[in-house]
Amino acid sequence: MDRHRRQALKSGGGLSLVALLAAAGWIDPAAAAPAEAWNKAAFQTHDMDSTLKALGDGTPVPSANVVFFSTPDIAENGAVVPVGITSKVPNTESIAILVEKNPNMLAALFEIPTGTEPAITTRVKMRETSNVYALVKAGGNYYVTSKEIKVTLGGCGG
Amino acid sequence: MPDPMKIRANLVGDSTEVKVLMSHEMDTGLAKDSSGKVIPAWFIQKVTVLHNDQQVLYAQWGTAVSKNPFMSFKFKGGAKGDKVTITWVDNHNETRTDSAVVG
Amino acid sequence: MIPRISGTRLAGIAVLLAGAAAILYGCAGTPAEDNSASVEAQTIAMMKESFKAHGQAGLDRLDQDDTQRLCSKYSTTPPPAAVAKKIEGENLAKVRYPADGKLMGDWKKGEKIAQLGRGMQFSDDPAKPAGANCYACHQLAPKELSYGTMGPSLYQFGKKRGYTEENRRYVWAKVYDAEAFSACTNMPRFGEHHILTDEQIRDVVALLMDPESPVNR
Amino acid sequence: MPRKLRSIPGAAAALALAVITVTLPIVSVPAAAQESVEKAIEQYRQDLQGGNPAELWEARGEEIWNTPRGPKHASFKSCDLGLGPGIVKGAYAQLPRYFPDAGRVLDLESRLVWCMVNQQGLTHAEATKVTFGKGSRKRSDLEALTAYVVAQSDGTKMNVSLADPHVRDMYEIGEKMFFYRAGTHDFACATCHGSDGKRIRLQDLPNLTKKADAQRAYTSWPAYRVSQGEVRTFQWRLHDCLRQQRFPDLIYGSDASIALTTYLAARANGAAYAGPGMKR
Repeated sequence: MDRHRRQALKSGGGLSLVALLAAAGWIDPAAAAPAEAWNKAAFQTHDMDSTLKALGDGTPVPSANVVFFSTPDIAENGAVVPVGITSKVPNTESIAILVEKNPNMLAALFEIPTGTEPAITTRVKMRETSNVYALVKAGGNYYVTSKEIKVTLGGCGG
Repeated sequence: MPDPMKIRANLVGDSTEVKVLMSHEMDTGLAKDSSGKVIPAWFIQKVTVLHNDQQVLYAQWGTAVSKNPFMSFKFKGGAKGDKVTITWVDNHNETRTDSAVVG
Repeated sequence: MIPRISGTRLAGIAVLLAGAAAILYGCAGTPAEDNSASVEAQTIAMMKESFKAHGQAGLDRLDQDDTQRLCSKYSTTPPPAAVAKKIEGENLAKVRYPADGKLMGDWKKGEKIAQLGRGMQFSDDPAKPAGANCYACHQLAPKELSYGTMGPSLYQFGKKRGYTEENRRYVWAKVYDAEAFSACTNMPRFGEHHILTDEQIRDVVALLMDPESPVNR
Repeated sequence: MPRKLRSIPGAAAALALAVITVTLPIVSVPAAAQESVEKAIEQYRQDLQGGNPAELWEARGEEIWNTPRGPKHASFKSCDLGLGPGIVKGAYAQLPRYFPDAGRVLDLESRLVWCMVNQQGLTHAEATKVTFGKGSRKRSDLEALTAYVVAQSDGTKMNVSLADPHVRDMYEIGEKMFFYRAGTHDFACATCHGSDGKRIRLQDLPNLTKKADAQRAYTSWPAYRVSQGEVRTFQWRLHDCLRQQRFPDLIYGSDASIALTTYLAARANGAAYAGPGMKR
């Protein structure tokens, strides 16, 4: 994601380029927006080191300012595991969810512009009991916390 | 044509809380169908949220986001009647855009 | 449907009349019992029309044996002593021990059988071995947190009861036909109903009775 | 320490510190561990609230409801669920009921099929082609319609009348069926749902012979099943319970399915309907 570009777009009296183009009737603002990048390399990694490398390198610092909320210790079903992450690190730019034992470690990456609260909730799949990492990028540095979520076998097992 | 999203945008204090449900298979590409054939990966990769015309969130997703994805977050500001517009694009380049009015 | 339902009502009235007559003539059977029998007959008839055979599950699965028929009456209350004795006696007579006398197999395989919930459903491949799904109802090895509570905890079963030949024979028979020991139990009759093979029952016995099994550690 | 993190000592060390393992107190007393497992599962269920994908089904169901379809080009606006043609508000809370036009006691799903066949001109086979859907490739209109209709009874008190003798008969047959043990495993519905405070694996089993449990259970179906990513209806619930009971295949909308539904729905009378729910 090209943060510089987005910040450049935001300058100029709060009207983005997209909005200007839209106002001119050139494009549909919503359709134009997702032309942003999808970091293919980051979604194909199998361990933390290469995920970090693909995300732009850096060594994460464990931080008590990155906090899980509404995230269970045990998931009744691995197909849907609720995860909530909030960051109290100033100038948080992005929040990523990584599941250590999934086939690909990176589950989701949320880019947080100024004015958006650095807190998101979503639901991810977990193949098995695993550590889940909350990785925050702020001011070019990485901060991390983790928790283990157990995945149980439920129901009649049939 | 993909199904519409279900978007809720509500003022909570001085922030707008956005909750969205999307209709999508989010196939990992690892599962097999009943005949043993691999079901190819099919998943939402990009999600953009606009408040009126200002981007308030951009998400990149992999196959580990659950089927029929749910996401919630808050952005500062927003007023009743403002528009929240969400667009997703999947790896087949299918896309869907829906809007909700802040309530 | 309509004819049968109106038939039901008519039958109900007929039963009431018959019951009244029975009382007059001092015969056995109360109207309530007769009505219950009539509802039972209608239930069975309706079920036969409402299910279809699928895979290994044919309509004959709806036919009850003596134990099933009697126990359908005692789902929430225990059966009277005489009924219980009859059921247990009939089932004890059905218990077969392995010809070679070998009661213990491999607890590791037993653990897999205890975990597996598939088997005998119309959706299951009949060529694949069925599981016993012990964990659905019992606690066994302590590391498995996802266990049910329909049956008693079997954690340290062998350790507590003693690793004796007598106990191994009891476990074999209990898994083979639980109705032989506790009439109208919720536990399936794994041997009597050919859910598990002798080989598999051996492995389950080992899971409970092998000192090395995690159940006994 | 995860093995794959060892390659870069810096990152690995940092992460080792970061791993705040929230392990459960699995000590020598399994009961204590079990208590925290139960708490954790409760936490999981709570964390899932607030965004039920069943809403996606409701939206699709509403569209189907209002769209003319079939050879007769009729919408469900002429479909009478018991409170008058096209009225959905509160209708589910009074089903099953006897429908004189059909000459049968019907639950919601069999009534929807009846309307498709008799008012829209579909054949029974067409109407029931997909009863239980599988993803966006094989969708069930019946599941979407059901989600839409039941949501319009959210908060309405269950009120299944047994005054009609047809309904009373079905209730009695349903009750018998509930206790009917058969099949390779000797199971009846009551095997799993006839005693208090029991679990299968980690799932609490409602004792459906007790009013409070029966109310809580019935009013939370249909539900979005997270394990399947689908909305499942009460017909599905019965069909899949009976499959696991090792019974043969319960026919969709069959009399036995409606009898059992009548028994369970009437036992929920007095409780506010609260679906569609969200379940494991």
